[in-house]
Amino acid sequence: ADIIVVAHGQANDPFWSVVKNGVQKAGEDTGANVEFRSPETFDMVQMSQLIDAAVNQEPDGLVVSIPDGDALGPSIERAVAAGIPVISMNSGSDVAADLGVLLHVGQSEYDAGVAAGQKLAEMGGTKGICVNQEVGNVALDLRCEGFTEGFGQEVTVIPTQNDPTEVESKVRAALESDPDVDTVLGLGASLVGEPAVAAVKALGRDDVLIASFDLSAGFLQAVADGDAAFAIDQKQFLQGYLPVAFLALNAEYGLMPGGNVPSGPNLVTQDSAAQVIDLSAQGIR
Amino acid sequence: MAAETEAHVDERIRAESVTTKLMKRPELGAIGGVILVTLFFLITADSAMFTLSGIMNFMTPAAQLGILGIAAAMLMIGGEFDLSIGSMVAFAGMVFGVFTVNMGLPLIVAIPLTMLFAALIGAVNGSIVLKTGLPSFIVTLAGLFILRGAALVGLKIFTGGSTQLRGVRDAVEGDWLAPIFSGEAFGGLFAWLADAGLIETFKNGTPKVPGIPVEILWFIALALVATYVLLRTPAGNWIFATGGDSNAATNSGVPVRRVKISLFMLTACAAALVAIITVIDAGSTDARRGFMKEFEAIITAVIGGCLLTGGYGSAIGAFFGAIIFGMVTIGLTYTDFDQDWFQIFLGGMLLLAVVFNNVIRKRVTGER
Amino acid sequence: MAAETEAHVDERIRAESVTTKLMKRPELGAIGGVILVTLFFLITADSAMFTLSGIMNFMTPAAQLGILGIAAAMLMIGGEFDLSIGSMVAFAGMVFGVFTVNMGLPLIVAIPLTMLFAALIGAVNGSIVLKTGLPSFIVTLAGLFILRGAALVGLKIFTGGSTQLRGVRDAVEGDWLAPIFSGEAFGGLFAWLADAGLIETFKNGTPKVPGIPVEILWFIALALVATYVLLRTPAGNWIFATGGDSNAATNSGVPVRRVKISLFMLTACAAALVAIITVIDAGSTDARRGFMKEFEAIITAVIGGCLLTGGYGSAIGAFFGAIIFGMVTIGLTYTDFDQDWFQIFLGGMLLLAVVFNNVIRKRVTGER
Amino acid sequence: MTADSTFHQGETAKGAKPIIHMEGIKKHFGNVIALNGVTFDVTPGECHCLLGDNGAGKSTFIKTMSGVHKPTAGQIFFEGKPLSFDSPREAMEAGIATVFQDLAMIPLMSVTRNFFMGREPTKGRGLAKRFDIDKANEITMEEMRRMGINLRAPDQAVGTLSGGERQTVAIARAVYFGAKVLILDEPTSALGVRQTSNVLSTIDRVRKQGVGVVFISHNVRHALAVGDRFTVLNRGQTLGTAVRGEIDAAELQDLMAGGQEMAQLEGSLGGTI
Amino acid sequence: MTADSTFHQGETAKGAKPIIHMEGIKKHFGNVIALNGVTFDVTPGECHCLLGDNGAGKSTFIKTMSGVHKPTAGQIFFEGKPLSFDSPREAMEAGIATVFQDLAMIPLMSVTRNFFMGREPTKGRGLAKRFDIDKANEITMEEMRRMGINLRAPDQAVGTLSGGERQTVAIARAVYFGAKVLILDEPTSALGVRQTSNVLSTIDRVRKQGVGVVFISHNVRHALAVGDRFTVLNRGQTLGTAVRGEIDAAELQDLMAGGQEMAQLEGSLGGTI
Ligand SMILES: Nc1ncnc2c1ncn2[C@@H]1O[C@H](COP(=O)(O)OP(=O)(O)OP(=O)(O)O)[C@@H](O)[C@H]1O
Ligand SMILES: Nc1ncnc2c1ncn2[C@@H]1O[C@H](COP(=O)(O)OP(=O)(O)OP(=O)(O)O)[C@@H](O)[C@H]1O
Ligand SMILES: [Mg+2]
Ligand SMILES: [Mg+2]
Repeated sequence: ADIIVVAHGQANDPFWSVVKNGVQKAGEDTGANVEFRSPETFDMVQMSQLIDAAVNQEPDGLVVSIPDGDALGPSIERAVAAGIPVISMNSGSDVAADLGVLLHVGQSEYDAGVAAGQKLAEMGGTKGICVNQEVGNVALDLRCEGFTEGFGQEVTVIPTQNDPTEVESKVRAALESDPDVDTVLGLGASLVGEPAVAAVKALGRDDVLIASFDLSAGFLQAVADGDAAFAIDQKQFLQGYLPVAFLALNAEYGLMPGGNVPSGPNLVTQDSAAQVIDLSAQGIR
Repeated sequence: MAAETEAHVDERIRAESVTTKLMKRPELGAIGGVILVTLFFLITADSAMFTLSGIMNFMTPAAQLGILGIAAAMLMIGGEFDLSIGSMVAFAGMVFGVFTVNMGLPLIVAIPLTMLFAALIGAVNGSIVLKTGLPSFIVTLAGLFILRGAALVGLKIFTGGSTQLRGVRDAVEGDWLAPIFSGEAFGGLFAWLADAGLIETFKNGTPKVPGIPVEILWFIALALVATYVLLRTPAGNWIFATGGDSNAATNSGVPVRRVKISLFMLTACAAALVAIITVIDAGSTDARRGFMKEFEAIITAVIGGCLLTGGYGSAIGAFFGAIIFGMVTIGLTYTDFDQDWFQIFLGGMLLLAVVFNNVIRKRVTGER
Repeated sequence: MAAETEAHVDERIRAESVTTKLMKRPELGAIGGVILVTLFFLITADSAMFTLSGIMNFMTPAAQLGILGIAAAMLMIGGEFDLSIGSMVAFAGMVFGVFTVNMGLPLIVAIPLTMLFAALIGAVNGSIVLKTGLPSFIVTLAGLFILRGAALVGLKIFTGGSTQLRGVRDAVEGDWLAPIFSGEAFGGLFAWLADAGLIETFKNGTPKVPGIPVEILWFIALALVATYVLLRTPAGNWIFATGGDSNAATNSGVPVRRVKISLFMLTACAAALVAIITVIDAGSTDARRGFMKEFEAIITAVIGGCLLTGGYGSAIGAFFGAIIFGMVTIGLTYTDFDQDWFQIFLGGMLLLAVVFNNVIRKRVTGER
Repeated sequence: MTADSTFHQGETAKGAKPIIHMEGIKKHFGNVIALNGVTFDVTPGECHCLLGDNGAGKSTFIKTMSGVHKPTAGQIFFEGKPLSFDSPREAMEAGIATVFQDLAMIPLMSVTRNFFMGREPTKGRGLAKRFDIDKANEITMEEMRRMGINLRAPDQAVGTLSGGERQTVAIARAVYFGAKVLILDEPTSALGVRQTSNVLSTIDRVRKQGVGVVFISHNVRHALAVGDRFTVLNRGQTLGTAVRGEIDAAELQDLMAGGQEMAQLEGSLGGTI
Repeated sequence: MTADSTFHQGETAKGAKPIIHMEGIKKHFGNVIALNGVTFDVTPGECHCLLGDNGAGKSTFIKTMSGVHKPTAGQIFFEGKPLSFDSPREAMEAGIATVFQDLAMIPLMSVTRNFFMGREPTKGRGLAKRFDIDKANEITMEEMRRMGINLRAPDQAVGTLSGGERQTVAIARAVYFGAKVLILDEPTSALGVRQTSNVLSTIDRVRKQGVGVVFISHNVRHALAVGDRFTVLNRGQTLGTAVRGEIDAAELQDLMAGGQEMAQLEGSLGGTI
């Protein structure tokens, strides 16, 4: 079976490289011929063109992430109209059914943010910052919104660029200029989580709660060592693996589960961190 | 009366073939790259790439990029850069979205207003460059940040906190101007062709390609108009002169200020046009639209033979440059190469295409 | 013998103050912007920004950017661009990580090898530019994509599937060369100052700032060396001449090819240096390191007064340019402004700083 | 410094009304004083030569006359009215055409496009109004031939022309467009003997048509061949103005050298250079 | 075309051994034939003038001599050995210094930096080896003074110099570095009378020191004042070579005009221009 995956994250993004690994593993396991594609940057217009390109090749199944239902809708509907089975993953649970998508595998970004916020509030956080390395990326913005909601206290969004050094300096700046801030939520583990840990260490503060979306071996180590509170894992390997496996089964036997599959959220805390590190280093979690 | 040299055929000039004459034109230099890239994908890519729908598929991003690229090329020929066009796509998209969704204006009002907004900002960019004498690179770089930030702030204000504004498609539905700025043109023709079995259809009988995406028509029209202006009008002569040496141009009576400001307005309006087309098509806009497009536009112009120093280049070159870029970025997804290798291929293909242009032209014209 | 004009004081020259003479130097133009930005933040930002630790905090990213920016400035003065330096940071980081972690080489071998790798790629860039006569913009753009892709592919190969390579800190622990490329220098001095109560300490008595981050020292050293080379050596003269008019320079006997290739090697090595420093500091490297740094480096050089057309600029200017850029990006976090406005402020402050530089210089020197 | 009776400060030729009159022009560049009070005029139908040593300020002066520089001090009268040109375009529209010493040409552009830069002939009207390239090519080739240069093709890039060919393009352009005043800054410096004699006879021709000509040259013989009046600049100031016939080559050459001694050469130059 | 008995094809002066000998040089640019077989040599201590109409190919020819262009066909002998310069730097190192018609200067750089571009004097050794700016400034000011230009400051940008000042910098530089052959492409075109006479006497001086000089000019009188031999190019080909004393100004001028008629001017030019 030929299965094409079109995602909005880049192959060199640590998060998405895990999804891609899941896709490849599923391809190996099921014998399907899989391809993973993504636009150069977070670009909905280009992504819809990539979906069109995939539809033109008439694959036996199509997997897409849907961060913007309006922008990608027509292309997905075209795929559905062309009789291609489509599964959505990662983002888009809210619009998937309307577009004719068979099922969705993933977590709601907003809900995950809420869960993280509640947990951090529970752990004693009173004033937070949400460090967003890609402002305008709707999925990331939703995480911060959810966090604000779940945390229930004052939250400031700190926009940064894709540079760990800059993130570290900005987190330091935010903590120094407002000593009341005691909670840091990062939207990416290696890009924000790890520098945030370094920043807090450099400031010599041990009262700051640090949590981060997604996993990286370095951040998990910090969680294991007690330097960080927890990581929010959505097990994105499954988001790559399951849809491909479902579609391969569908192509061969016409089998398809009857409903959405929630892959997360799942909080990795100090107790569970150690066992995840190795898997993370191999690009599986 | 001065003694005139008699006009006669010059013995110091060798015969020149038609091919040579053609290849000497910068307009045609970039065509070599298009041919090379096409050949490459004919061999390596899935055959779906060169079906009608495949061609429309890579021409659509090429057209969107090309509209920016042609405007950027004209500005570069005029000796300046505009790094703010990518952010302008996001900003103009936000403005247009607010006009249509929040204020409910019909397109006949919303589009000219959006264009006016963009042109104004372009004129401000140009005036600052001329007034301060700073390089346009740094001035429009500030524009890049400011407009991107303004798009974000604007979206948050008008959506009440989100960075994405939805519902444009519903808002413009049924507007008589919408077909000119969105969707596909010549739908009737394509339906007829499908009925006649001349083009591919889906199983349900509708044609796979419902028409030509309007951006492709805009793209071709802009390339033709820009080429005409550059080569056949006084304004074109002024643009080349301004970019070639703005001092000499001023001294020869070219209205350099007017030329530069008009060009900045042109690039801003091109960005607004792309914003309008993509916003209507997508039905939504967000704060990251047009991200990095300023660089891709410059890349397009340079692939098409524009000099960064100004005074040389062509619109048709940028046209082919956009097609090369579009074909390479979309085309690689039709091949079996692993996505990890995507950037390596992209870089390699771009370099190859440009080197090939160059080699061909030098071989044919005997330059150097 | 030719009749010599007698040497005498010229009546056609007015007296010039020392300030005027100083401000005429491009090296000092950018200092006005630094002062302006400092004043702005002294007023608006939290006082923590200008404590010792606050200064180190914004100087660290400024230094990393500045190392690239100074190299980019020298290349720009020489008339070329290198868009591949950002990707080179990722690529060199990957190479360095593989040398230290996978192959277990000591730093004394790993660092020169990494530099060699980078220099080789820089030389290849330069040779392609010279050989094909294509603009360096397009050649190094290909490099941007290729190196970024190569970093990704390399990381996946050497880590067995992940895009992050870890364990560098453990691998270099105890290496005698490590303190030169990572951590803080003058730790003893700072500890002594803390003991003496001259600098802030934590409750446990250790100084808040354990020393000067080494990248700041590298940054300052590079600025000094680059300025010396540009202004006081024959090579500096060649760089200015090459960028000013490479034809005239060749005709006057300047080894233009050698100059350009050396400069490309320099930028690549500067990127490798940043890669080594950040990789040791972070203990890991990933495929997105150095993203967009090529543009920031060019921005830095342009803020510092380099002309995009080449032949004019200074290393000290790029030094101040990097400080301005670093201060503005980090500084806004210290203020109370709504962070959504970040990009608007960044753009506005950059423009202001550069315009201010210009106004001051014109006012003082009476230019135009 | 030779100051003999034939030299008067800023005297107007035979009382005719000047087209352009410059009064006490000063120009500073930063701390450099390039012009320090120069008075000059040109009347219709005369050729007024502006002479002087290198760096005397001749080019700076004619640049203020043609709208490139704004004078630091001093006044410009055009046809009797005080006026200040804001740009070269305005000066051009008033009927002043200039051949600058650096020629003001764009190397990458073709001869025709340079020739008509800023004043393109058009055909058609409304939206179809366009640059009439055929006519422009024809005029260019024709005007160049009149100057003694037979171009290979009108679309050759100016950057690949020889020094003299390039200078001829600039002269032919200025002559073609020079309506009231024609300013020539060392127009014959790169020209061959044939082209030089063409330019000198062209000056003579346009002068007879009532155009006022300002002619800068370092060649005493060229100046004496066509000049009606001679103004000498020295170190940013006027040394004086002489009328044709009242001054001879040797005197003029002494003035142009700024009063300093010249190297002795073998007799073959016969006094003038 | 005047072909009289005093004209011989490519004759060497008095049998002396030429420093540089160019044989049958051809040069094409795309479809343009700039040189079509030119033979030329220069011996130590002579000034060999290269004359000809605009566009005859003089500049192209000396550019092949100084390593800028590679000839399409033909051979170059340097001190008797066949040789081909790969770059101007190689020609320079062999002892050939050139003043190009476009001067080869960087407008944004100072006079001193332009003067020493590519051959900077240094002081110190090893890592401390550096550009000796003070010495360079001193030499520059001194050499410019010798040519009759009193610079305001050695750090003035060349782009702000007057045309003649700039040309003088190029000449002074070439004279300073010209070891065996000095090539001057229209060096006096923008110079004042005083500077011109300085340049002509400088040519005389270096010639007496045994340097071979190649001198291009459109001024018959300048050529006759310093030239030992005169080679005339026409439309890319040699018309012939004459030796000093065997040819007079009027004959030479006719040859330089390429055999075409010249415009008639009033008698004041006295035959030569
Ligand atoms: N932009 C400028 N900045 C500083 N000095 C300048 C500038 N332009 C001209 N000068 C100086 O002003 C003086 C006059 O220059 P100008 O070009 O008018 O001389 P000129 O009489 O035309 O000389 P030439 O015969 O050599 O062309 C020169 O000494 C020159 O160095
Ligand atoms: N790069 C080039 N491409 C095309 N044609 C060229 C090029 N360089 C020179 N030519 C042509 O070759 C011919 C000879 O030019 P060259 O500059 O050698 O003339 P010249 O004898 O020095 O003339 P002048 O006395 O005007 O300086 C000219 O007709 C010119 O147009
Ligand atoms: Mg002058
Ligand atoms: Mg010449």
